[in-house]
Amino acid sequence: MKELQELAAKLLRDQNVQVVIGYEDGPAGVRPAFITDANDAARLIFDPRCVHNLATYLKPQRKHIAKLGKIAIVVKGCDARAVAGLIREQQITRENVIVIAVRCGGVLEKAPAKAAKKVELTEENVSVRCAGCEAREPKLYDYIVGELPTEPPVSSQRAGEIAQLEKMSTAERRKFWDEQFSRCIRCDACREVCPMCFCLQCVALRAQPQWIDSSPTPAANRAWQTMRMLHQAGRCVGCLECERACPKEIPLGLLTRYVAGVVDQRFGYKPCDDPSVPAPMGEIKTDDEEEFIR
Amino acid sequence: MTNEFLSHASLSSLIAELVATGTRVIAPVQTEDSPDRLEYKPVCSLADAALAAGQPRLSLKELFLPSTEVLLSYRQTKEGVEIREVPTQARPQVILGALPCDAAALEIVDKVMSWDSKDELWLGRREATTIVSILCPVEDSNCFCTAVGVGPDSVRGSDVFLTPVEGGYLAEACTLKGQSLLEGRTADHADPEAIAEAEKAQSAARKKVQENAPAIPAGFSAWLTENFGHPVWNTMALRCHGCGACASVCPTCHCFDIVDEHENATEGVRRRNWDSCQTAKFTLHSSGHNPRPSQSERFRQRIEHKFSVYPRRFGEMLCTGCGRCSRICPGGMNLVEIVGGLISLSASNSGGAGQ
Amino acid sequence: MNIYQPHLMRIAEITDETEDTRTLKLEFKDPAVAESFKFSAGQFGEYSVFGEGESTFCIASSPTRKGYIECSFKATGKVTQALRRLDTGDTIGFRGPYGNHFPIEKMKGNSVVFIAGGIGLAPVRCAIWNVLDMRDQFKDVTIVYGARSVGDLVYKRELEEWSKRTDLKICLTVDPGGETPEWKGEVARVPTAVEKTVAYAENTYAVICGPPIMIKFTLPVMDKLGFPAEHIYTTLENRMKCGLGKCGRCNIGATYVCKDGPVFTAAEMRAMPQEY
Amino acid sequence: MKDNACCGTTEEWSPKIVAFVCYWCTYTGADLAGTSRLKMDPNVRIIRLPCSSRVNPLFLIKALERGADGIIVSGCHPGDCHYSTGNLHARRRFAVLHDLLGFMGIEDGRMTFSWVSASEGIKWQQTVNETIARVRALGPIQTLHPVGAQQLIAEMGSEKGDQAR
Repeated sequence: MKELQELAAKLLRDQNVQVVIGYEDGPAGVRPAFITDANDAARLIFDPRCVHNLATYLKPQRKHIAKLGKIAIVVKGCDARAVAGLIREQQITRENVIVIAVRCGGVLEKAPAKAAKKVELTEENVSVRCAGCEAREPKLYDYIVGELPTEPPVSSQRAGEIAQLEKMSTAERRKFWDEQFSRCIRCDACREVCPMCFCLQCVALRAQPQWIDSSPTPAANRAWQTMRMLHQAGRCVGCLECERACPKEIPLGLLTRYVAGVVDQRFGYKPCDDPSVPAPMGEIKTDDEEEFIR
Repeated sequence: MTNEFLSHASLSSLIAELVATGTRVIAPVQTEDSPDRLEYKPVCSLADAALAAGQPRLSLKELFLPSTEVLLSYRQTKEGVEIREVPTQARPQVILGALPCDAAALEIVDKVMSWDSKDELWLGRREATTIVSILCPVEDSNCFCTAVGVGPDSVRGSDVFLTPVEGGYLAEACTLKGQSLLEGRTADHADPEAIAEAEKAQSAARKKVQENAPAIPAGFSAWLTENFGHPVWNTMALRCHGCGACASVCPTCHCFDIVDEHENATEGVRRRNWDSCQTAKFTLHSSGHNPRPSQSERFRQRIEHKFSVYPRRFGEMLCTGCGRCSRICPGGMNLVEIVGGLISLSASNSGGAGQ
Repeated sequence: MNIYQPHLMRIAEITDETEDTRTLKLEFKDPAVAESFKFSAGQFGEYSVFGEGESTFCIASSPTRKGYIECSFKATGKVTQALRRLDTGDTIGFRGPYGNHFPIEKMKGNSVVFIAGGIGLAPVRCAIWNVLDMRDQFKDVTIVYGARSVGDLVYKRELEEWSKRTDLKICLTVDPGGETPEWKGEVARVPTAVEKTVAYAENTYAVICGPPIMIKFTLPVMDKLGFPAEHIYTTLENRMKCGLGKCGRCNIGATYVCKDGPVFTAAEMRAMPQEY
Repeated sequence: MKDNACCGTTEEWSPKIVAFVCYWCTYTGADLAGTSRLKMDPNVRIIRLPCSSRVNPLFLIKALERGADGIIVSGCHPGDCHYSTGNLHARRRFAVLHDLLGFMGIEDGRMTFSWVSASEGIKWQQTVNETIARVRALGPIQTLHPVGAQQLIAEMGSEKGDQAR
């Protein structure tokens, strides 16, 4: 922690960057911090409560942050993948951002509602994304801080969810998703918090032609979520920000995790923090599996 | 109004009779997946309701301003267009166990829905609804209802206000609607012990919220108006994602969009949907110009609307201090902190800098 | 009838003003509505193409001309492009009139200067005809109208008609480079033309509409000419949905363009936050 | 698509299938099937596109949303694409779409992805007839759209209308 704070202070003092985006203790739990003054660097923290993917703040839409100047950003492994994704898709340039990686021992599934200071990761509260994480020590960084903590426990709560859904009949799955999507109010929070939803004009906002109705009707909700998942195939880094932000608690993580599985299994691509690895949906192979083609 | 005693049994039979006669009864209920999470939902009996068990995740807004509703339907014919209007009369309903902040919100939004021209869709539903509120157990440190002139024991917007006491509730009929709901259900006079118990609970709840935030000073709205150009707006919203989740869960955010949707080549509907000032498209002109181009301006709009624009026009703040926005915010924005910060800024430079 | 319910109107006539600007003459389908419909110069309405949505623009015809209304629009968005696809005899929806209006009553007995740029002539035209139809109740009338090029001038027939009238002074201008060999008007930007044409006289009112940039540079000229800010009227537009002060998107600070506007004095504009 | 609303019973119902096909191979193949007078059920509406990679997944989502009971996407065989690799790009996209739609509860039988070359009139005939048979067996798709505006308004204010959106 001290190492991180000192590094941030130094970067700001030397004017290498104008803002360090990290985590701090807020009035109700951990939250993103924007440190612009070296004297405030002591506010920075990193622990398992730091669930947020800060890479979202690097999206081109975040004009009010870009205005501050050059950014240094604190990333866990999963966030580093999002930074790599933004570089890969030419949304940001590598030189324009200072990446401060932290070695990560896993994070919570949900930020605790009450301002608990210390948490132990358990099978019940650990994020499902941490299971088998290969990026606990990110490779994309300008600076890396911290000791590598022990491996986190594996989520017992959510690990089997996808298999469970796959076991259902198609009609049951249809019913399951119809129920989930019936709650959607199309507030688009899922898109806005997603680091990889960086389109300057989302297809769902286009009116000519209007592919996806803007009203939260069952049909439009389903079309929107289907489309977003397709666009996220090979992009999604699995940070689960969308699920966390959803005011209606739709389990969007089930979809992102499922699609990530499909992309891995079919094209051998896992989200990674190496920007030079090409995006799978832009790639082709002559020998892709085509068992679904009749 | 006098406080009267309403026993559990009496309330229970009231609910049963209402349900039997076709009145929809809405109350906070525990969700299937977690007993800590509550939602306002239709119930069949008092036993289904979780009264004063905490704050439902979403407010009552959706019952009066649905996230999407049809305004009219149209059909293209050879002669032109036929339009059919939606009826504005609504089904009678009783909301049991509404939190005071949610009830007050309805009365506040009534003002914008009925000034100048009347929004019959909202008002029709309001008319058909009787609201039975209950003393709020106070959720957590994000609550600040007392700071905005509401309170855990506030009767604003309520037809009946309940305070749990031994064996039942102390019921206060706040309106004629409430009086007729309670007619013949209550023991005429509550005994002094029950009244003392209720008063104690009310002041304890009030004290609990007051500790979270001081009351917003009278000059705050004017300060906000004067300091529209203050540099603080540029830095305060940095962590805001512009997702609008705050507006979705807010009991008083009422902005909407009107869109047409085809159903097929000749028929379709015009709908009204929730909208949020936190999104870029909210104010985007078709020319591409956007008067609020970045999150700083959009965030300012939300705060200004709640604490300056609305008070100037309608005489009260567009906020009931429920704290839902702070709880939902994926970026950790906190309204108690934001408003507190602005208030201390206004105290330190009440001259109106930065215009 | 709920407040979001439109009246049905029939497109009686279509006039193409420029390549992308079109004027529709609209008649109420319901004779009772046609009979009772009243509005004032400067007010606006919500025009809808069923299945596409609603769009906001001012009523471009004069309240003195009964039985119909006209609107002029540029095909830029979903609704305006759909409006453009419609033909004479087709049906559209109309809600209105909404908002405040130009203070024609207050202007009576005084001189009026009308200044417009591009399609900004639409709301001004409404006021011009209103004044011209009661010409004897006003002193001098001056019109300054400019566009980027000759092709961008709207209401050409009426410009011609006004040019022939002797009871008003008119200056037509196009931006440098926008003129054609046949062009007989001025070649100058609107603020310059205003400076040349308009003279301040005691108790003169001005109505200015046009692109924000034109207004921005014309206001200092008006200052210089001696117009008090309270005598200069202009209109603002913002994205609107309801037009009734409910949907919450057209406000500039505490000012609701749909209710407090769209007509504002230059003094009012100056007092507003610069968020438009 | 208007007539979908009146397809109340299974006797009257006949599957409606939308086919998105590539201009260079499948469309020509379908043409060949036609000129060869191969017998096909008339349930397929063909939409011709320059390449299978031009098929935006939104086309398929929209078709299913608005009442198509099944969809066909077909293009040139891998290696034969007029634009060299368009169909390989399409294949990746459709692989994900196929799996995702299945995961979201759309029956596999409603989606036919195939390669039909310009000379494969018979394969087109089979593709069409097999798809129709599969969709017939599955029955009409449970559409979410249309809501039935007139009906919806009639229900507003009634109990049923509480759930109507």
